Amino acid sequence: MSSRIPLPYSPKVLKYFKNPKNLGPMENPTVEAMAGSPACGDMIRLYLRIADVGGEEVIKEATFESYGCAANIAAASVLTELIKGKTIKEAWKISWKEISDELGGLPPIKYHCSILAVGALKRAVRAYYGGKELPPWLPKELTAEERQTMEEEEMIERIYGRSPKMK
Amino acid sequence: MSSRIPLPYSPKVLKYFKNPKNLGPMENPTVEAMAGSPACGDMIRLYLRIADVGGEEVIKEATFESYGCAANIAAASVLTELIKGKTIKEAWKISWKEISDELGGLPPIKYHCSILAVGALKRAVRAYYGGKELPPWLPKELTAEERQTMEEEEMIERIYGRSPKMK
Amino acid sequence: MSVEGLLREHGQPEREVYFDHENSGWVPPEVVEAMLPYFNRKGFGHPSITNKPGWEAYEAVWRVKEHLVKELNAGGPQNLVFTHSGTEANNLAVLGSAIASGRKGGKVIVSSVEHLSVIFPAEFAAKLLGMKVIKVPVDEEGFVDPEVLSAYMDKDTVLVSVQAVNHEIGTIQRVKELVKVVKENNPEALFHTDACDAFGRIKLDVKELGVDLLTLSSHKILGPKGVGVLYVKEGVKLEPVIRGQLSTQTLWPGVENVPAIVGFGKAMELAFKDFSNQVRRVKSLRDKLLNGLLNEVPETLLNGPKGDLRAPDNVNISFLYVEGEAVTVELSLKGIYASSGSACTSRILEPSHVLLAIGRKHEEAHGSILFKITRYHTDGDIDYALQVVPEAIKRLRSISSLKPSHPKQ
Amino acid sequence: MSVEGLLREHGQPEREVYFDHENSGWVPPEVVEAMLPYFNRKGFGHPSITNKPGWEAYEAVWRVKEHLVKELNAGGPQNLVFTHSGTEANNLAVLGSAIASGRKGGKVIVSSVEHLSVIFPAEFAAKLLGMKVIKVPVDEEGFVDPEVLSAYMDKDTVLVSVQAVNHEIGTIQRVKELVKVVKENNPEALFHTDACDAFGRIKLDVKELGVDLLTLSSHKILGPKGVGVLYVKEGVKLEPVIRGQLSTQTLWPGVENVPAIVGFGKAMELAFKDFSNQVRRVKSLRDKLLNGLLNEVPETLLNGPKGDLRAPDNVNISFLYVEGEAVTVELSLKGIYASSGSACTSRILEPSHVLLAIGRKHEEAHGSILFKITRYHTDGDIDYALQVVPEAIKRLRSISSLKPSHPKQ
Ligand SMILES: Cc1ncc(COP(=O)(O)O)c(C=O)c1O
Ligand SMILES: Cc1ncc(COP(=O)(O)O)c(C=O)c1O
Ligand code: FES
Ligand code: FES
Repeated sequence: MSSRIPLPYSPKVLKYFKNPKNLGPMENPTVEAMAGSPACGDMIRLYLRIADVGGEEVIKEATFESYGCAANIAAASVLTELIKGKTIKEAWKISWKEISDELGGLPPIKYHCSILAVGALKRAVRAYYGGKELPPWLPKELTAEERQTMEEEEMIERIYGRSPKMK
Repeated sequence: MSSRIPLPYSPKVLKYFKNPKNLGPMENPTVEAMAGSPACGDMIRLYLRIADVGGEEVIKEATFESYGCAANIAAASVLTELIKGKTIKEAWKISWKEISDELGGLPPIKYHCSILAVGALKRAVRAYYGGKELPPWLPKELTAEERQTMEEEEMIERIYGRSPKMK
Repeated sequence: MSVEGLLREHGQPEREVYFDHENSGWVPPEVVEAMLPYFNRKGFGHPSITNKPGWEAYEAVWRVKEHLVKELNAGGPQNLVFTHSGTEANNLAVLGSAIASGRKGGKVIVSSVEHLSVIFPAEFAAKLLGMKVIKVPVDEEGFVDPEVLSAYMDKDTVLVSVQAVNHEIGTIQRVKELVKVVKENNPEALFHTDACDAFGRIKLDVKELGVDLLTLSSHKILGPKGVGVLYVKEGVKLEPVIRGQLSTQTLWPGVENVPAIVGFGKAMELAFKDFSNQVRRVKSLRDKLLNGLLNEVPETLLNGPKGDLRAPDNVNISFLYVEGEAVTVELSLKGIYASSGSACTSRILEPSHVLLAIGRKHEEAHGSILFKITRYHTDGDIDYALQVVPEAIKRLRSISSLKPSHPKQ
Repeated sequence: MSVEGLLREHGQPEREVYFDHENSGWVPPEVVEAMLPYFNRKGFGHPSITNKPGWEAYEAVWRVKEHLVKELNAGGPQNLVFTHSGTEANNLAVLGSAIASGRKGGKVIVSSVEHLSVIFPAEFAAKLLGMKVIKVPVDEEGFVDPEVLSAYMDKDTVLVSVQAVNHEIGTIQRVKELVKVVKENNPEALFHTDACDAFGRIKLDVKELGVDLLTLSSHKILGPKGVGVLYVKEGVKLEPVIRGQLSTQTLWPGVENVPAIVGFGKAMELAFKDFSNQVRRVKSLRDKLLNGLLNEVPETLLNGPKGDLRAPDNVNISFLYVEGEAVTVELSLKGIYASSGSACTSRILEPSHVLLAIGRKHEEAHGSILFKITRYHTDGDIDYALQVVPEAIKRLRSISSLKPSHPKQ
């Protein structure tokens, strides 16, 4: 095996891993998005149900599926909890670092597991506005999380000559 | 310290070291000789009392002093025991290997401790015949033990620029 | 970062079965018992010092070497070197022979499924000494083909290193044949075999195999950590790779770890007591676990060969659609301790090079789980694993974004 | 060759006092007690594997590093590397920094009284990398003069290694001053200090000393064999000298020897409990033995400095006209265990390079005996030594062919 990483997870990672919230696919989501961390072949899928509440677009429900490590599952659980009830605009501001902090601080090599979750959220939000006019708070350029998510996806294309899908 | 040698001595080395035979200087020996192992600065001194017994030159007494390791002390003890009562001619034939074997087999790096003892004996014998006509069994050329003894003495002269005597 | 809180959150599983002896493991009480006197009752001296505690230490080290000589048919104790780990013994073999060869443009050939403590020193030799490193491919079960190896051999080859048993997928290489091929091509080339995972599992006779160098590791046979062994055939020239004050050995400096060496000796004694029956029992537990998992869990792949060409203690299965680190954590919560070759467990976020070498795709390596069976495992342990593992895979598949049933896949 | 018969011939002395902790030694029961659970009750996993026994192992290693950080003021656990011996840590420091420097014509400066695990790697770096090695002379008490060191410094100097305390003659170097001189001459040059014989004897604060690299060894503080430590200052670049699979560390591959590391932690705790009183007691026993021997035995020489510049645990005396190996054997028969720097104890049949470096003549080194005092020694132990040693010297002088009284000398 390649050299191991020591993983001094905080107790919270284990807590969320044991009992992840908002699990599973959603029937008729408003929007869904996938992000793959090609560096390790992990994938996360995010489903959002968005509703207009007094003129504001609010995330009423959020669920996820993860094909990733314990930290990735915990990060997705934390993310979906955090965004539920938030407006899209508020949800957009959540950074991978907030997720990591909420998890008691991920080991550096596991940052990307949190980045992946946030990347999926940003994609979902962009998908939501797909075709519509972008709100002023939504930058045209990709955010750091989105760029890293894409970079990782591209990396695996280069390394393995294919996308991180099942054969 | 320089790197150590493991010294798996046989029990006999320890036995002779504890109770060396024929110890100490001799009053008015017939002959005496010294050999120094310059490689480690060790010295051995051998004293012989030789008497004519029915036309044969017999070693009546042999004693030694040693400034060497446990193996050297044991070797000298064994050598002096071996030669006592022997004719000079018989004594001449004793090899360092016989001494080593009698000691249960010395570790290779300690061979020279036995060689030194035999070297001293050969010198004593030559000294005994000094000026006299050499008996036919006594070769003019130096034996292996004598050469090695001399080589070691020369080596320390080269290394330390002096003979292995006290300042 | 302390993981005290993590351990608290983890809690104490009701039943525990340790299957991770590949990476590290517990030591039988008899082994600890054998070590104890050497900490402070006898033999705590330096084996090269001429005093009683030193001679006792010398005697203890010597006895274990004599015992090893018998088990390996190694000629004599002078042909054995103690290091502090299998990793160190492999470094001594690979780097030590590369340096001793004195060759600038030499070639080192290793199989592509070697342990990293063989591959990396070979690459280090390349860097330090300008050598060339060749990684010989293996087939889909992990075997090196003698003809393929032969094709890489030439007069520049300084060393060939092919392990006796693969540590991850249990492939038992045909070392004797490989040695023959190497020596036919170039009698000067040395042959090293890393036998860390072979010792105590299959018979090893260095004379019969014809190897020049052979590595063992104490903790791989349930001995204490802190002892590796390199067998060096008489006449084979090695240079030490680290330097310092020698004790009874000339190829690895420093004082011998006597209590650990004594413990290794005891572990060896236990490993070879009633050897063939032990191995038969372990093999039957292996097959029970292996077949049980393949039957009970859908969508799995066995990694490595089946039957007698597989190490008796090795079970390595890829559970598709789940990630291995998550599986090890899930299993740990239920007291089943195993490891994974998933990319998520690796520093470079790449899956096990062994699994890639046998042609496993990235996503097939992702859910690989390795179990090592020991003679201490019981039928009940395997039953427990056969209950816990399928449940764990089920739960994680229910979380997974990738599954055969997935509507969007 | 087995030495069972030798041990039988030796017999069991009625009283035993062990003074050879320089070379190897016994471990206090509390230390063994602390190790025991880690063999098979907890933390026997691999500290980089995500399962409970692995996390327990991680936790154990982490705690000892945190403890070490406090004792050394080392900044953080990430600045500490565990190896399996002080020898290995010294190799990592010297070879590792030489390789990392990437310099072909670089220079490594060591003192001429360094342990061989510093000198030999420096010479190995010279051989492998074309570096130059300078051995700085010392004065007759073993001190490196900062001005002399300064004269050797230049822009090519990659590394300077001067130990904190000499292992044979107890000289406490002025490391802080030496670091200052080195850094003034060449701020890029790294400073390594081998503190194996300083730790637990004098206060060590890496920040205050200003060193970049510092070596420790577990068995030198009555911990188990099998653990060395290298402190690596933040930002200092080293290359690993042996290669393989990493665990929690990146500079020494292989699984951590967790029970031994835990034992080392316990030994450290004991060593620093009531530190100044312990040291004061040891120092008074040292002076009792040292002065006692110098007074009782005629024709002796003290090797190394006196008083506060000497390590509190070190007694090294040359007994003229006798050979040291014979003395250690004679003492052993009476249950006094010590070692010698005599040529007869060395593989190359040359006396201790340390004794030669301080200007001892061959025949002065020949009868040198080293005693190390620990906090477990009692006044009675010293009294016993003061009775046995003079007798032993007397008997061996009576055998010696070289003595002041000798008629022919
Ligand atoms: C095949 C093989 N070689 C070498 C090693 C390294 O042995 P150690 O852990 O004693 O360094 C291992 C252990 O993981 C192994 O499985
Ligand atoms: C000063 C010094 N450095 C290094 C070492 C080597 O330490 P170890 O015995 O742990 O390899 C020693 C031990 O003899 C020593 O005294
Ligand atoms: S998802 Fe692969 S490391 Fe977390
Ligand atoms: S006399 Fe020096 S080694 Fe024997």
